[in-house]
Amino acid sequence: MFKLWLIPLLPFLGFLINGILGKKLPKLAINAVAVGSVLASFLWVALVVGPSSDWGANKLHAHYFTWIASGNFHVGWDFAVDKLTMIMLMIVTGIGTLIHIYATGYMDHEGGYYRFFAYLNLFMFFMLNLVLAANYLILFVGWEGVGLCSYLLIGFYFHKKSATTAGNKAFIVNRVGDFGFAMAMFLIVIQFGSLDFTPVFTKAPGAPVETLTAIALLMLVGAAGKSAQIPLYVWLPDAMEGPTPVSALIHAATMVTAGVYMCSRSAVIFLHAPAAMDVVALIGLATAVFAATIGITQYDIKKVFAYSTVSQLGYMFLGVGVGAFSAGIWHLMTHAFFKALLFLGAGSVIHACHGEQDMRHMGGLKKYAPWTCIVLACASLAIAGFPGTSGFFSKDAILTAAYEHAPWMFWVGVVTAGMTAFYVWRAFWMTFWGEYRGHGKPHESPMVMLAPLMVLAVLSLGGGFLFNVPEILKDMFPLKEEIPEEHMLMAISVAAGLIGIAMSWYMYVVNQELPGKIANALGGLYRLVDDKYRIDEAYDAAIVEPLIEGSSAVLWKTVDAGIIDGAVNGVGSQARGIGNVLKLIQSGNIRSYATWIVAGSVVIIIVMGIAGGVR
Amino acid sequence: MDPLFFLLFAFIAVACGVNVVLQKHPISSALSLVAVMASLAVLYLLQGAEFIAMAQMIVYAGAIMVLFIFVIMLLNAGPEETKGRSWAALIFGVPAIIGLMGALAYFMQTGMPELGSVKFGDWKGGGAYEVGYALFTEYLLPFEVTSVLILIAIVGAIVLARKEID
Amino acid sequence: MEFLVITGVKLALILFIFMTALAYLQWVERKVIAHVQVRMGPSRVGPHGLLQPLADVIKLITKEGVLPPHVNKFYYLAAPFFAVFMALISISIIPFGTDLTIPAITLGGATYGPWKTMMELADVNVGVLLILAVSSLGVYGIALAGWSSNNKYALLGGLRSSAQMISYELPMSLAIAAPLLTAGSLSLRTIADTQTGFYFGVIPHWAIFQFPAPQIFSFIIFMIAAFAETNRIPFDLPEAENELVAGFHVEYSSMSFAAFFMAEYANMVTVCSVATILYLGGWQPLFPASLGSDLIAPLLLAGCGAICLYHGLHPARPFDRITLPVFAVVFFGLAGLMAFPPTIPILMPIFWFLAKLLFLLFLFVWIRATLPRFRYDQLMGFAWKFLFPVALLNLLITGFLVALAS
Amino acid sequence: MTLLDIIIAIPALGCILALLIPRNQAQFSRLFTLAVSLVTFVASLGLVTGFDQKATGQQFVTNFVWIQNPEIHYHIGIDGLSLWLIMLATFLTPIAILISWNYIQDRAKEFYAFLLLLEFGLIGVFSAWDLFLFYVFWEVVLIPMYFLIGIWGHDRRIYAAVKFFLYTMVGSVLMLAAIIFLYTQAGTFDYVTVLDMLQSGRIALTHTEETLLFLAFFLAFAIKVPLFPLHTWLPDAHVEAPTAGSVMLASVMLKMGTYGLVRFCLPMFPGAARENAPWIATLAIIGIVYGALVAMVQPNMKKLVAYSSVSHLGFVVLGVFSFNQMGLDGAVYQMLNHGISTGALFVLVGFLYERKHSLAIKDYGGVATMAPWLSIVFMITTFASIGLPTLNNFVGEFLVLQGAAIRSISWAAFAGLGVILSACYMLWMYQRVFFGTVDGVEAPADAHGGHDDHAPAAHGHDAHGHDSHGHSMPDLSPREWACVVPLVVMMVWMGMYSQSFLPVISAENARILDSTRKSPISSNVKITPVTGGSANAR
Amino acid sequence: MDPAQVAETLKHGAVPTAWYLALSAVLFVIGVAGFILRRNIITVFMCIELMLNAVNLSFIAFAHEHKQVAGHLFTFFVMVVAAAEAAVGLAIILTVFRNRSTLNIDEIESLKN
Repeated sequence: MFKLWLIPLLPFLGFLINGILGKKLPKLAINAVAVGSVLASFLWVALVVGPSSDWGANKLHAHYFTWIASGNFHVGWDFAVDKLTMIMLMIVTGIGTLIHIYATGYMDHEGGYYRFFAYLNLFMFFMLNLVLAANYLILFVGWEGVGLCSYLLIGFYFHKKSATTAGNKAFIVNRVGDFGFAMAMFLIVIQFGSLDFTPVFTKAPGAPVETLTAIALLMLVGAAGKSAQIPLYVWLPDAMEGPTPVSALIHAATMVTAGVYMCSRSAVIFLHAPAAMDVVALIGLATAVFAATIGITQYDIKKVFAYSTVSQLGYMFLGVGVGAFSAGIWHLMTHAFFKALLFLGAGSVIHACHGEQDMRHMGGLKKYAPWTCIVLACASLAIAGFPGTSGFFSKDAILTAAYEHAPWMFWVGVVTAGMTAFYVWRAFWMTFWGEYRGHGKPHESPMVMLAPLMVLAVLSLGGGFLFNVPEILKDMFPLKEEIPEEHMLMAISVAAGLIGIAMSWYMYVVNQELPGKIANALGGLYRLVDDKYRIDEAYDAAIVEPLIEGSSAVLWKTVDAGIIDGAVNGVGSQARGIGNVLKLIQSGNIRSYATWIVAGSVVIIIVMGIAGGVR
Repeated sequence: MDPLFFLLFAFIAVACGVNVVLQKHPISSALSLVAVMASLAVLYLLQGAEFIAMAQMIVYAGAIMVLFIFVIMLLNAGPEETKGRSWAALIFGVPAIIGLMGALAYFMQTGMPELGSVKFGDWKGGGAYEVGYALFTEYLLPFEVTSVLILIAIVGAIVLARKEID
Repeated sequence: MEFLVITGVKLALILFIFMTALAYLQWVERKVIAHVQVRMGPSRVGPHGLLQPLADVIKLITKEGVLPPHVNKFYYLAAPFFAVFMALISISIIPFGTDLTIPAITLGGATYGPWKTMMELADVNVGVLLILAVSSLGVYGIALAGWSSNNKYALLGGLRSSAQMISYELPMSLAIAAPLLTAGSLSLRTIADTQTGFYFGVIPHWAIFQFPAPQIFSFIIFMIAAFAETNRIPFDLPEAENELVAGFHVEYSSMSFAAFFMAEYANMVTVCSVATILYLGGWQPLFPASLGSDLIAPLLLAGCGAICLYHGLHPARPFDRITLPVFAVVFFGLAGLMAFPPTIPILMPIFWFLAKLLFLLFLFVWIRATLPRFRYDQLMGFAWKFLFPVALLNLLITGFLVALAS
Repeated sequence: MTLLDIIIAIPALGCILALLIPRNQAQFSRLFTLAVSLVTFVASLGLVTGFDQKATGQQFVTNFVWIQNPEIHYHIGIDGLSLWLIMLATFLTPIAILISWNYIQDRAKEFYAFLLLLEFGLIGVFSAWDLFLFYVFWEVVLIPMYFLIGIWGHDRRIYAAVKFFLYTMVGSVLMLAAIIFLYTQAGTFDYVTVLDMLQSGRIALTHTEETLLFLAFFLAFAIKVPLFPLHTWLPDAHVEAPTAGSVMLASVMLKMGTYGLVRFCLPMFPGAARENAPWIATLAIIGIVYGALVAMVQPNMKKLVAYSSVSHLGFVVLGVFSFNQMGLDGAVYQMLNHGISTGALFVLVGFLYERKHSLAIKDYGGVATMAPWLSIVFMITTFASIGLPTLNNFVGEFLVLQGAAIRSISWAAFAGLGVILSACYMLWMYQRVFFGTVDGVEAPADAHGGHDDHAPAAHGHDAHGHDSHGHSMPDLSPREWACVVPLVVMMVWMGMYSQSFLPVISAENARILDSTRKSPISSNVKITPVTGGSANAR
Repeated sequence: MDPAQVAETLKHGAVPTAWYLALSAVLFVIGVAGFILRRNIITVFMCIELMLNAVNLSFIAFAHEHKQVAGHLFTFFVMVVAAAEAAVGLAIILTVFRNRSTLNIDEIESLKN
């Protein structure tokens, strides 16, 4: 009775209206439709579904129609809402609304305005589908759908080859992940005979560990694709080719966290596959460190935040991997706040600098864009884990859990936290402090952009107090008991953050020559990191190039044209060769034909006679 | 009487048949062939095939062979040239003929089932009435088909033989 | 044994009469044409030239047979005999009267007979087909003669002949097929027998009048084709004196030459006999005996005898005084024989047959005296474009009518 | 005289009548054939409404003896398997006629008549229940396609047509031999009788016989599918064929092969089919990956789509030889999906070709600027082909892979690579053709997105009127809209609500699968036990 | 065939059917020999006719043997076909001669390879 279908359908209607009629609509109408639909959806979630639900162990479940049925296998278009979903719904619709509002300002001067909002609305539709799904297949619909929208939005500036290439890369890499996810689904069907969450999770504890491990690992592949984990993270930095609101919404706040959501959703399976859990944690940790190191060297402001996103997602996976699902979700939420803010702020900065993204051409913007400066400071504090900010709580929860799991993970996490604080604040200093190094005169963004920033700034700072996710989710993911070292651990992580901030202050405000010197000193290592460890190039050389060259040279030209067609044509030419010999009999001389005929009939007569044909 | 007639006309048939092959001039061959056909017609008569015997005379001897002679005369064909190029016919021809004859002879000798005998007048099923009846009832379709065949042959012959109109 | 004797007797009789008749046929032709053209015709040898044929025969037999160089000897010599042979064969199966019963003779205690025989040499079931077959073979004689003469005129004559024969055989066969349909037999005797009787007691039951399909057109077509088959004017292209000198027999002389003529006349007699049997009722009288058809023959012969007697009494030439009365006696004798009741059943059919035959032969001669020769393309065109379709149409209509009537 | 007879008769009559139209009345012949095909389609809708979903087995049956001796029946009917394939044929023929509206100017009447003849043959193939009749229709289909390629094709059309013809003939000759062998055993060509005799054991085939017969049928169908490595005729035929020919070829004709597998190979020779399934599935998987890899490097759009067909059809074969409900359902459904989506791809490539007269990908670029709606439709089709959920292909591919996974997870794993690769080749092509700028020069960074509004669809031509390099390109015309809208609607419908189609197919497949188990012959063949506890696996 | 039986047959004034067949075979072989050995195209053609005739003879013999008229009909059809064949064949010969001025079959061999 809560009409759950309204939640995704409202943005979808927005998509249809803007997509089909958008070209002829005035901008105001487009804005109204785009923002209105998402806002309506948010309000429906927040005001109707949320409060009036009976939140017990039960969850809302709605079955709309059977989508695929074959034999005894049925998959329905089912939605379900529980607390986890509720949190995700709030994040997606809430932040989505803010970013939509922001985008009306940011995209004001861009072409394809209606198209942009149509895509955004479509994204909302799929994302909500993903979140609302009551079975894996519907989740997969959303999963692929958001990938589609990601592709469309990354390639929004389709005149730029780099943009469309990045879009392709995103989609294809995601496909690799989806492949894993799909395989996981197949195993689930084989094992459980259904894809609905309820029966699967009910039966999961009784299933063999090997199967569960396989399922979990395959899911991890899917999640790694979507959430940009090693080894499938490569698409995310490139995805920054899309407009900045897209980066904020899709590539920071919502879509990329779908992997975390899925793992949390499948917690039962993961919990019964400890080996898989370890792998999740390791991958998360590795990604966190790895991306952080790259983030330190980048100069493109969006790339910095992109690697930061990768790194933070690694944190979340660390949380999931060590069993702290609720901490992961918490960090997911806080990260949504501050990273969206960071991106939107970066967008505001880019807006201020007339599209410039290189931080070396910025500087001193605190004069020209004070509000932006303030909100970005808030976000930066949050991500650095400054005590009291939202990031502080969630990150601390994860690190604590990691310490319980394995202390060395904690220490790596702390170092990463320090690095995070360092590169985020490095970006902050480079952008707002010092002298303006760019061209033109920077300006502050309009109010329509700043307002959402402020809302997000408040959430970044206060989100930790406002939403205590582990508490909310304690039905699903039981709280861990307090451990004695907790306060000490908290202090260490805070200290790491502060050290990072201080170092960046020293290197980019006080002693500006130092970074160059260090870079020179490190030499090759620096260049390696600066080139993102040349992973893209390695992938190109190891996978893409051989595949294309091999397909072209070996499969197409050799196997297809050479061997198969060659064999077929060879049969033909052999037949012709035989014919060339046999045609000597075909001398054109009728008498010789007659001779052959007679000789042949003699043979036939003899054969028939011997075989008893003549009687 | 029958064996006598048979032997007589069989002898004529074989002799003239050999003559067909041996004669150098096509006219001689053609006339020998006419003789073969005539003697075969007699042999048909001996077997009670009156209608076919007459048809043999009218169609074969009276029409087809006249056509042959007509063409030979029209082309003023002379005796045969002796130069030939068919190596296959040269090498395999005679053995093939002997082989054919041998095979036929052998299998007729060994494999021939018990057959009856022919005496003039002991079967009268080959008259015009019987043949005609069968032709227009049971064998109507082949009959009609052959009529079409003849028509086609006529048209074809005219097309082939007419002088080029240009 | 009896069979052989009787056949031998018949053979001898027929051969003698036929050969004589052939010789005299030429005399008749010359005479008739002469009179048509208001000439005298042969008149020197014998009365009215009646001995002219004899003289011709003697002349031809005694003449030297010239064998030109460069001819193919075997075929050159064989051709005329072949032609005559083929022409004479047909006669053997022509019936010219009804049955003949010779009463039994008691000789020295032994009784011979009675003998019953047909008035023909052989009765063949497929007589019509045999006639066609043999007549189609007749072309070989001419073609061979033309070819073996090694003469361009002769060759052309031979070519024309063979083409003409094949072409006209088709309408002829189709024309014959029509009365065969009404008669329902291939035997000449049976065909003649089916034409017995009279409609309304007056109109004879002949094929050309016969219900349901009178074969008058068939008859005309047959006669036209017969002219062509026998190479008679207006279809005598193979010999066409004006163009080909004498056509296929240009190189021939003496008896070989005569042989071709014999063949031609024999063929004429044959086709006329066939026409008589197929279309004109064979030996059936023109009107019923009840109306006195039996009296025609004696009266006619008696009339002839009377005329002879009269001219013998008033001779134009000295010999007439002796010869004509002799003829008159012969005629009167014949008339008496015809009127003699026991011989009437035997002789009347023969009379009627001969009457019709002679009429047709007269027609041949008459037309020869009247019409010019066709051009070659006209000849072929006439056969293929006119006669053939008409004959076919006639056959179709006849078949349709016969099917309706039965 | 059932509705089915009428539906078969209409195109045949239409074909004959179309040939009677005077040569100079090309426009009339178009209208006429379009009308005929539309009437056929509307009539075939009656099949859907009149189809009794509850009953299994054939419906709309006409069965009488066509030739007494040998006993050949005119036995037609449809079941759940053939219903949608017939619909596919009748649905696509009007579209095929519409897309050739302007393109075919030379010998127009014959072209359209051949399309109708093709439709006739296709409907016949899918409804024939007599082996000989099936063979007749099978060959009837061959003829118009041969001429469509050979007369109206591109430069190497003769080569392609002959290749197409020879390949198919090789297979069909083997099939004919097998059919005749069956006739000698059964004494009739009637499929129902033959099948009944086979299943009841009245025709006792030895193991070798069964295997050989299976292979003969299989080879004929595999060539038509086409299954790797018998696929090389397909790219050539597609590249050289006119658009309508490609559409019909890819969408419907290839289904003849897969239909034959399901209809004939499985029920008649279940033992042999099960025995041979492993290597056939392996070939199918190789085909999936191989087709995708080769498609990736094609410089020619049509060839790319053709190789993608090889890949997609591999899924179908894989599903069929998974021997379980899901695989078979997916396979049949995938036939329909592939018919719609690949048909649409060929239609759209045809539109591009009509605009620029090139099939080479490198000759394009920036089409999205000039013809946005065309690009959007193409994109939807692209994603349908890739297998995006909510569009049609996903349902089929999912079921096929699931079925394969039930049989062996490694099959699904390898086949799944094809799904990844399909995204690669389709998106790369899409990028190179539609994205970028018209003349290949990258737009300045600060002008991004600007062109989109400057070149709206309706004014696309005018806006670029100054362009002397022929870089303008009209957007979809109403006729073209009429072609693509039904296809897009079907993609979404089939992707979103497969229940309109699947239950009928499912029921029939269940029957077929069931019969493969009951057969006495298959009892001596060990049935591979299905892994896991899935209730639907059997 | 048993000689005694043959003698018995002959004594009754009958001819063994086998003799007809033997004659047919002999004629056929003669025809074949002519076909192979002769070079004149018209003669070759005539040899074909000879072969057809030989076959006809055996048809007639079998018709008599089985007392069925069917053999006659086959013969009849063979004749008709032979007539058609002669018409067309001779027309072809005419055309060939017109174009090549030869009747030697060995020189007419351009239809090869």
